[in-house]
Amino acid sequence: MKTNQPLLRVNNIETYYGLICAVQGVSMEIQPGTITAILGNNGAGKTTILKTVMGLLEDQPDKGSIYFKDQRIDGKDPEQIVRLGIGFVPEGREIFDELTVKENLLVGAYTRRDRAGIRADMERIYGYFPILKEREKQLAGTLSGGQQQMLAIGRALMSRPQLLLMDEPSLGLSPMLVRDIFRIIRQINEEGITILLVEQNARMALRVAHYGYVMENGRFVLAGTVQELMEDPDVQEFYLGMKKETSVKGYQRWKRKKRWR
Amino acid sequence: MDMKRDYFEDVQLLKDRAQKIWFGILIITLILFPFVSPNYYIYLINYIAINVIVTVGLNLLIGYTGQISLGHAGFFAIGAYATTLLMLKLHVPFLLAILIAGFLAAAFGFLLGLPALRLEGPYLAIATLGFGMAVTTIIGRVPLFGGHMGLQTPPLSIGPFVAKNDREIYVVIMLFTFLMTLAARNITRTRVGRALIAIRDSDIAAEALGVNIAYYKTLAFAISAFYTGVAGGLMAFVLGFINPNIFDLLQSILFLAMVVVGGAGTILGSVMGAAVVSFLHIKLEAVQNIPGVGQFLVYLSQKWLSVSGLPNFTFVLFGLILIFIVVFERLGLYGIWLRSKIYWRTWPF
Amino acid sequence: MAALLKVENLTKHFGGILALDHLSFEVQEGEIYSIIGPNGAGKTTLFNCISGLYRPDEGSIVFDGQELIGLKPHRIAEMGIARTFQNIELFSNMTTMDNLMLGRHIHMRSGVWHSLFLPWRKSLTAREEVAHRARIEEIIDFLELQSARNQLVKSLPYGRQKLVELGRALALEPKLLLLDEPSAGMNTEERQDLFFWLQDIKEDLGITIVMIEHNMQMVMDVSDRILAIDFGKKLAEGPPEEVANHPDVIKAYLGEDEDESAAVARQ
Amino acid sequence: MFGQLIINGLAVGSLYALVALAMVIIYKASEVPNFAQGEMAMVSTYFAYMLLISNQVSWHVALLGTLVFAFALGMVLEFLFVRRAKDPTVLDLIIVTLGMQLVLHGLAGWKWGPDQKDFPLPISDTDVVQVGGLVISYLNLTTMIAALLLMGLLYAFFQYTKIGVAMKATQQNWMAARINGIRTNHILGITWGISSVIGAIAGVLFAPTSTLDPHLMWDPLIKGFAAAVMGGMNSLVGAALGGYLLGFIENLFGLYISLEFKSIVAFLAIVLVLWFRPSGLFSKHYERRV
Repeated sequence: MKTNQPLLRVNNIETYYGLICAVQGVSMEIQPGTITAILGNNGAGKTTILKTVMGLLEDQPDKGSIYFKDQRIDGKDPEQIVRLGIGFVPEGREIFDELTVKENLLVGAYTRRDRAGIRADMERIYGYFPILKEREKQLAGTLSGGQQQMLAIGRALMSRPQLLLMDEPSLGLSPMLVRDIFRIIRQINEEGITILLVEQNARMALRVAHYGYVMENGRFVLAGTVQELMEDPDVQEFYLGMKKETSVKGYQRWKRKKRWR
Repeated sequence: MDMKRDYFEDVQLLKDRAQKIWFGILIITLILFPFVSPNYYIYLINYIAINVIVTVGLNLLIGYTGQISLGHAGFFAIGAYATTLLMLKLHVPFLLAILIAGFLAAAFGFLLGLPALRLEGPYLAIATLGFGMAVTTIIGRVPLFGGHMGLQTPPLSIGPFVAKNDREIYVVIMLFTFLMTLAARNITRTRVGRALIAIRDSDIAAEALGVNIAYYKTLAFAISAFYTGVAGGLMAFVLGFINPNIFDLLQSILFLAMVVVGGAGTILGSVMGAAVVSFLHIKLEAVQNIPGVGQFLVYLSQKWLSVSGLPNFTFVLFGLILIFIVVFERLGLYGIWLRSKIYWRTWPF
Repeated sequence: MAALLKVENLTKHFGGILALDHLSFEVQEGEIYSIIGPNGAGKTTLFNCISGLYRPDEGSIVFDGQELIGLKPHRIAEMGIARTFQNIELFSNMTTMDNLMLGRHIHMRSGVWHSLFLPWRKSLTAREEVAHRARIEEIIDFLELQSARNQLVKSLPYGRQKLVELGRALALEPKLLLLDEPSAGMNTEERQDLFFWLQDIKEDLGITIVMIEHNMQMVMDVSDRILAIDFGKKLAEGPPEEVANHPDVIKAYLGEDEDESAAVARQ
Repeated sequence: MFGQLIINGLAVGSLYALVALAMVIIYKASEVPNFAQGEMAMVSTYFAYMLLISNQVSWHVALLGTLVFAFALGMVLEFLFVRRAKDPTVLDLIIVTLGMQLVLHGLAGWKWGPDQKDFPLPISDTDVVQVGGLVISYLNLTTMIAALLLMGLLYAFFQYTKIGVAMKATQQNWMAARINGIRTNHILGITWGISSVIGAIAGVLFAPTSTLDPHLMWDPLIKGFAAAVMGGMNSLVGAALGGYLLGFIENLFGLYISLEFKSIVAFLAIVLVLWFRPSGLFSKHYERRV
């Protein structure tokens, strides 16, 4: 493991939704050039971390700090954060339904002024996803789920980010499409973009990632290289679906304890 | 806090001794008021009491059920005209006339509630606004309603009792206000009231629990129209005459302001909101006579604006109050009252 | 045992997307029936069709011998189907008590006219209010919600809110309880409590439960049978062990090792 | 007769369409039903009046000054009031805009008094052009052309300018616009500015046929709102079509049924349209997901 200067450093952040503490003291470091995956169940707080980093939650994080390349970014607006070089592929695509595919990509390049560069990047994205080229003039809302996901990724790439945050890119896609998307994710990474990925599909995520964090109830409970995580018995049982005896005994002990109370 | 021994204590109107004492003081004050107060203040309190009825009714719709109406001046007009015409043309006795007027307004409320079932938010606001404007247009153009000249109200009489002045009208109005406010409070604390709030907070969950949304939404419209109609009927006697201009869009906005200033979704707030807004409305008609502020405003008018337009200061103030409430204190006066209550509770005695 | 709920050929489109694709299954009286599947597989859409919020394009839903399609949601609730929601749909500005009292709505009769006489102890409204409050106290005791009784639900922690929602559904005294991700957002302790409550609801109260759940451990431990769906279609149905080991389920939901399967195919 | 009816309908419909467009632009961007739209236009019209009468400037300059004033007014109102409401509900937004309506109404009445004024636009309301038996006044002709011109400009703006596309993006998905670097707050301010300008043009074109007083825009406001609602509140094309449709229906009603009650047509139209299509004629209806 190289001890590079981390690209993104999250220090002990706490994020609240109203009174609910969705992220409770999370720290992590993202090394440049890597793919990092955050795994966990629905409602564990994975998405909240990404939204907090992106500045999408008003007045959050409540505590802690976030640094991107030595610049403190917590408290900044998402508009500013994009300009610093962080791209975001939100959960559920969130494309502009009533803009064409091309317009969607152009909005992605909103922060840029270099026309030639924009055109070149657009071609590069059409290279990743040839189907988008075919549908260039079509309204994005008429695309299928998988195509919309591709468009969301492409749009985020148009701002030339150094770090790409991806929230559940495989959500609601067929296994074949999931495989395609992850192939592209790896390709994007190999071309030099650092990726932070949030996934429920643990197998797929661990296949492409270098590092992983496992999240439960707003906290990281495990962290390490993918190799380490794959070997962890809890990860195997809960996230990779390998069968193990369920701990009925534990429940019964609980029941006794409860009755006794 | 004393211990509860019975679930009935949960549903009682007055929960502890302090509340009972305050309630008693309120009733005695209201009874004694006409004996000690000058005429002008009785007029003022009549005006306020009628607005309390409207605000309570409108709050059932806006605050409790979460439906918006910008057309309640329409129901107000229906109530006023129906009462007056029933008494003038058909010689219906007052009590019957005002009840019929109330139910007529409720019927219109029900009708307006039907399209409202399918509308929400801005669509509903604009439909009700259109309703209010349509009512005044029709009233202004039909000869039976006296056109733009309006109608003279007949004397208010219940059997042998004839209310000749504000002091005697006060008795009638106060009885109506008291009973209708109490009734609204009872409604909000039972099955019906809970269903209304449920529709406001989450209509989907309410439906899934067996609340018939269509029924309760139209019901809320009808009840609130009934309240407003009755209030309109009473207002005809306070004013002595009625014409379409009384019931314009600004009147509807004023009603909304009373609900908002008092606090959406509380009966006590409705009373406070109606009182404060009505009081300001009357007082500000002669804003130049208020010491200090009045002189300053006159100076301001001479320097920058115009003296003849000074009465418009009321609108500016009300507008700012509305915005202020949304930005700083959504619960209005009721919210402020709640906070000060908590403050006093912890105040060291 | 008779089938309490019988879903046949249920189909629902949203625009061009097929959310439910000729789905059929039966739920027996007295069982806990879990539905699993990836996000967006159509689980919540299924619930919304059963509880009448959506009108399916095709198919039938028979509950207790009666067709549900075409009925308004409040009629379906009156027939004895209660539900909870994925993203808690509580009446947030009411107390726990009032929320639960709403669960009794269909069991009460008093309307506007009766309400006017609330202050009289003998009035229908007052008698009803008192009687149903007593009933609610039993539910509060059952779910150990005493401390939340008079608090506004929006001030309760997430896990407690989920319980209030469960309690509100129970207050309806339903025959069938639809739970949409009951354990989502709960911590381990709350989840284990929930496990016992679900069993008590089934065994002591005799209520049939259909449940959407993501936590596989919960599903495996508590369910009598499991239905796995993906893209609105049935993948597998049966006892927990069987479904969990079904190859299609592993592929679509638990996540499949692509290279392994490719290797298997090559052999 | 029928041809004349269409002409008259188009003329008055152009006005409604303008108000409706102003309304829809704001509604699309932020779901604010702007009840202050009419008073914003009224105040701008008064501003034009002031320039023309008190300051004696030529009407070209007055018009230009008015447009600048209107743009600033829109941006200032958005910045001072609308933006202040945190996590507003629909009711909150309605109350804020009603509050602004009261403030503007009051200020205009305070400044210029309640008496009615004649608005001296140098385009005649009485001189007419005759084309094949059809009659149209210069003012109506100007209104129609101005409406078409503005629609064209708006179309071009949204289609070809970067800020126009950013505005469309903001309208469609607030969050997604932000994560692509669009400063949505600025966009919103500009939106209010543009909307206010369109309203001001409607006000200036309407004032000569009416009389200038603080109630000037009440009727056009509700008509414009009705047109917008008929069109679906979030479709610019719908708003324009709704405006023309309403103008036409109104004239039809006035001719064949009753001239006296012409002004309640708007209300009936809203109720009828919404009864059959709760989200308007030209808009998709979305089901709330749980």
